[in-house]
Amino acid sequence: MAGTAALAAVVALSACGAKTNSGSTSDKAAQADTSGDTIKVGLLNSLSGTMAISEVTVRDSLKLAIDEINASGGVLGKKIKPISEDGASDWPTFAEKASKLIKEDRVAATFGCWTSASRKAVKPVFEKNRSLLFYPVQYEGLEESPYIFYTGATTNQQIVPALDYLKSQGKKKIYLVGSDYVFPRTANKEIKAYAKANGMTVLGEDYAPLGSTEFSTIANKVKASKADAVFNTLNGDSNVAFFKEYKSAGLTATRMPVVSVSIAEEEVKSIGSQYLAGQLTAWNYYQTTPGAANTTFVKAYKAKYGQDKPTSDPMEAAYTSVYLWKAMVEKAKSFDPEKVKAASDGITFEAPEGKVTVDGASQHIYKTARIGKVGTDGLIQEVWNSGKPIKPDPFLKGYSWASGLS
Amino acid sequence: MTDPTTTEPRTDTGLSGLEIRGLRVAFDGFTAVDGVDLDVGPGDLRFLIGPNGAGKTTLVDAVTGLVKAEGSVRFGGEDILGRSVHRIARSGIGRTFQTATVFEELTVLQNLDIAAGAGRGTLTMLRRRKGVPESVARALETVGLTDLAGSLAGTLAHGRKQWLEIGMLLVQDVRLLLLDEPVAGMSHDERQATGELLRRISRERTVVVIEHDMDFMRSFARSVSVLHAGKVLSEGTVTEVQADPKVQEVYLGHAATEGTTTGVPRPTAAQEA
Amino acid sequence: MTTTTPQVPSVKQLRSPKGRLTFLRPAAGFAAAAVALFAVAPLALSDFRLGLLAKYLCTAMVAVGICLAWGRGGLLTLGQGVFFGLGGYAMAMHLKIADAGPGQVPDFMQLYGTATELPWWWRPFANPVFALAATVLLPMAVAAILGSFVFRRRVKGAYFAILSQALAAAFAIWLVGQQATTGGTNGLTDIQGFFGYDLDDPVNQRMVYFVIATVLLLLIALARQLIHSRYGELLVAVRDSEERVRFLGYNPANVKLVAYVVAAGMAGLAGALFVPAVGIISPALIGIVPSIELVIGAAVGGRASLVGAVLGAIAVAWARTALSEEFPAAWTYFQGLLFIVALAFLPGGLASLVGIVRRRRASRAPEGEAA
Amino acid sequence: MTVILGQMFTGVSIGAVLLLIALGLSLTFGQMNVINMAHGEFIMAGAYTTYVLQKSIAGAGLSLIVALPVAFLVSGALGALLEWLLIRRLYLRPLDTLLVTWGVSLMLQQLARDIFGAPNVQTRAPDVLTGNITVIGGDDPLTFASSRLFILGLAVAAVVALSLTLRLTPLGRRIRAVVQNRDLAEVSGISTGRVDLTAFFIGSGLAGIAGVALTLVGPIGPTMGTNVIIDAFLVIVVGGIGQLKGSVIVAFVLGVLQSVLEYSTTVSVAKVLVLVAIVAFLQWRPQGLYTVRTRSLV
Repeated sequence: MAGTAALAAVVALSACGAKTNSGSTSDKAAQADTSGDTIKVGLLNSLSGTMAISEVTVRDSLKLAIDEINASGGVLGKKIKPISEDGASDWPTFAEKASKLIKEDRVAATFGCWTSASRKAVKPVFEKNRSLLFYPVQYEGLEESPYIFYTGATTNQQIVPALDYLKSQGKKKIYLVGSDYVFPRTANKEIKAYAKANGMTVLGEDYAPLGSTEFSTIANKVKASKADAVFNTLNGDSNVAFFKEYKSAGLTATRMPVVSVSIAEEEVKSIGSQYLAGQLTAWNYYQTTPGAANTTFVKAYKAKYGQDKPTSDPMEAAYTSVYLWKAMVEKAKSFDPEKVKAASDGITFEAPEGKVTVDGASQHIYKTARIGKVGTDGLIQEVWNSGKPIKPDPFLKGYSWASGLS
Repeated sequence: MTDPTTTEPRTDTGLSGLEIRGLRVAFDGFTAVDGVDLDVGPGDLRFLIGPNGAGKTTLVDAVTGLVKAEGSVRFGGEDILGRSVHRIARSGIGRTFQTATVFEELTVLQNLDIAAGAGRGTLTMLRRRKGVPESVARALETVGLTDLAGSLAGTLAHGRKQWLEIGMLLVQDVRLLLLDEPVAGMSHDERQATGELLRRISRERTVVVIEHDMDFMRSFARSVSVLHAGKVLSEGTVTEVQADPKVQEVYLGHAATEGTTTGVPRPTAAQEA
Repeated sequence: MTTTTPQVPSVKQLRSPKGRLTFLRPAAGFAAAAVALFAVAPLALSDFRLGLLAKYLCTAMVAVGICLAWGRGGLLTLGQGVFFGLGGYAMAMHLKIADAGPGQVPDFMQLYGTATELPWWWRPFANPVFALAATVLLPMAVAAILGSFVFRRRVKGAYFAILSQALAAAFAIWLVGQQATTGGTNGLTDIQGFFGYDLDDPVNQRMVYFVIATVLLLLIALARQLIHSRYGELLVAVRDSEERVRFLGYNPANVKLVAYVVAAGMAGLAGALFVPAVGIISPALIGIVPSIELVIGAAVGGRASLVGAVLGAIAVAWARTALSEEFPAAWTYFQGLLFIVALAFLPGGLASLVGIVRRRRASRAPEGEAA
Repeated sequence: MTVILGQMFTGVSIGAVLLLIALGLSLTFGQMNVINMAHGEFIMAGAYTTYVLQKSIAGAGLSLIVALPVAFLVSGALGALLEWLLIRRLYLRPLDTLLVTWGVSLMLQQLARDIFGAPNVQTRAPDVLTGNITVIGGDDPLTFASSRLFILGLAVAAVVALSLTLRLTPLGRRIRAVVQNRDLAEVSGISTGRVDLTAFFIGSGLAGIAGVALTLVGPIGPTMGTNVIIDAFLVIVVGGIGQLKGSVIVAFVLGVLQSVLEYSTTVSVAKVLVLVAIVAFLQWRPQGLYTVRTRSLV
């Protein structure tokens, strides 16, 4: 016994590597496997657990893009071989699977993650191994990882335009409802700063635990507040319960509209237009967004996965991310992450949401903000857009009211 | 069983008697023990008899702290009623149950060692048992289980489990043993052996036995209390009690007409010698 | 029976029932485990797989405690996630403070909170000695407080199980709610260093693995000592018949409390070492589901057998990784099936298979050592 | 004032939902002492039954009415199957039952995901059940949600039906006999195996009915059962195992407590406080609100 301990101590001491702050971290970035006539990429999504609801559609959309690219000759002459891993709605599992994709499968890039928590969990993994992650979901901003490309909206492309829209509609008193996690809490902090600077009042702020499905009290509170509008950052299952309760409380879209930033076509389908008709959403893409690129995308998606399957913003952003990566690789003429990064600035793509451009400095993309209204047919129709793609500003440096936020 | 002469008399503890006054136990509206007064003298071998539901087991439960009761129970001069079960046990009262409850997944030796150890300190507890403590070895011999010390208690035959339980009370060093039907299911020879064992034990300790077996009672009881409907009906030597017309009426009369039956019939456990 | 004469020499036999062999067998087992952990695994596995093994070994540490408290003590420990989390957070808080550097607050606090200085309850964790002690003592203290109430009030069986789960749920929800000071759902992520050693460096990752393997062996040795001590025998007695033990003059509440507190300490230590191995601790590791998963490994392997519980925990964690890599869409079927088959049809866990095989061999060769 | 009354109603309606999801457990857990973690998935099965029926039955109201008995049968059959295949092997091993049924729950969730897809599905509620009823008019009207009133009615009806069944029918007598003394019931000629099966069928069937009711207020998806299962167990544990009246009282007390705390603090804090209150309560009364006093050892 004592022998074992002593042996272990010796082994441990003799095996010590670099100290922190010594500046000499090992230079063993995992090399992507570029031999063979295929190139592997990782798809990292929750296929089980609470988040599977949303993330499975993203995985499907990624596969569609990969199939299309392979059908038209692949990337740099190599067919893309997707390796799908289940993050199981569990953040440490995401980290484990990201490691596996990079180190074992030696993928050239990884696409996926949905919640901010899963992104935060994998961020160090990608940074340490110098491998690329394409993250396709709108998020709370305040982040710029050198090894992540953010193809969803940051706050100034989604939340700020939604607030601008509310302000232009004369909605001065707002109520904030969100799930208890990073995105809603951070988003609401930004909303409060915006409100303060723009003469709006925040009447209340409520959070429900993720997955919570009991909203009668929150509906009562919202009703009692007599707000002009509700800003909704709830996620997943909670939205269903919230809107059913909202309608039961006698609240309507005409009297007190709800602006949601996590309700896309897929969610509308699962909640029902019975409860949602007339409510507002803020995104960069809807299934109804005009343009040839979108028509092709919607048609291809439905052909592959079923006529009743809607397309949505995160799905579109995921689809777009694969094409953006392809364009970067082709411009760099290499799968090497550093070269891909260097080539990224200015890459454009005629995406289903319209033309997007990569901003090399922040590794976010220029996107057009769109406010939509849920119709009785379950589709979302655009009621307003920003006119041109908005430059990503994850730290809201261009907004004076946001100076105290980060 | 061992030869009676091999058990050495103990000298460290004096004999203590049990003194019960006005004991009452009630469950939701039903009074199981209804004002019992009972004195068991030091060194007595007292049998508690009575028909089913007379309150015998409940009386023992009350004395050992398992059920809440009113009245007073004094043992060795101390009032013990209301103390928690393990404190009553530590004040020198031990009991067995109708169905033998030994620790089936431990060996005979481990069972006895645990029974011997309530007063052990932390360090002793955290060390392995080395060898066999003196008191355990003595108890093993007294109850005749030395050969089986290494077997799991769960594999013992029924009668031997009962002896193991009695052995556990011996190493626990209790001054009062309360035994609930210790010979139920035993063969004739085993009953005989158990009776002799109890007789030996009662030289140094006070023993109270709940029993249905009248033959057994007649052979070994030093004194008898008859319980009926939660009250003490009669008390005295075997002959006195048997002669009591009240007892004959409710209990023994019935048994007496049948001569030497053994009360309630019970299945006999398979037994190998 | 009545004629049996006492055999005086038998007492002497009891002192060393099977000679010196009983001492050598566990020593050989330990040596084999040490060789497997310190020589075979590091040589045979890639850095990534070795990192995963480190993670599995952490769950095995929890299983050691579960084997003691549940397998030996019969306590339905369904809240081990709480203790795992306490240990993990204690360690991660220290490492985050160390990463931030003197006078700075951890990155997430700057992001989500307005805090420019550490909250008061973070401050003591800046001290490495305090933090290290807290990883074990904090879970033990919580277990002691909780256990002394619960066991004294004789909360048992299903009640204890549901109560533990409620507690795990409450703790996880509370952590999520305190985003500015606990990182909320994200937990504490992006941990860079481990007492001055850069976790980026694969060499240091190996060092962490060796530390974990060493601690696991130490915990197994500790648990083995407890199980084979007089206390261990008493614990089994309490499991099988609590009332009987009480009539022998013991307070079973204290007997159970010791096992519960030791198991909590082991879970805390596991959580603490999980942090440098995986680089994250989050509420997702604490709630009801992870608490059940921690128990399942021990159950599949064999709750009452130390070897069974440890190997079971490693095997279940490994199966989870392997199945989900092989069948990303359908692996939960296999996982569910594994639990059902192992638990419904092999109550003693996989460890009982060894016993079955041994018994079969013994019955085939009755002239052999049939003991 | 209207706020307080409205909040009281909210509390009662939360209680009604709790009661409905816990009611089936009062049989399988309360009476038979089986910790069935797959109970939540039987609720899910009831909800999906409603969804499937709506595809073939036009009117939302009619399909909801039809769904109640059908869901009872579907979930009941699943429960009976589970009892027959697995649980009867495990009656004396509570934690093993918990872990095994947890495995079953994992598999049923995945099955739902494969049949109906990972995203939530949608059911239409009849229009009368999406609005509310005005109790006090005026500027600041007091309204009660009609879906909640429906669930309250359903919960009361289910409790009455269950307690009448247990008290008055031969089946109920047999169930109670088995619960009180399994061996004695067996020698009195009761087939305990069949009674177990029937009790499990009814308990799981009640979960199906709860599933139908939940479609009115919450999501219908593969993980909907896991969201509610622990709350349901807590209601039974706090109420006192095997005590129907205890569960009823506790469900409504917890509902009101939660709604009051939610109103004065936040949902997360309320949830934590309720859980802590439950843990504290069980310290005070470890056997729950109502207990049967016996002289048995355990």
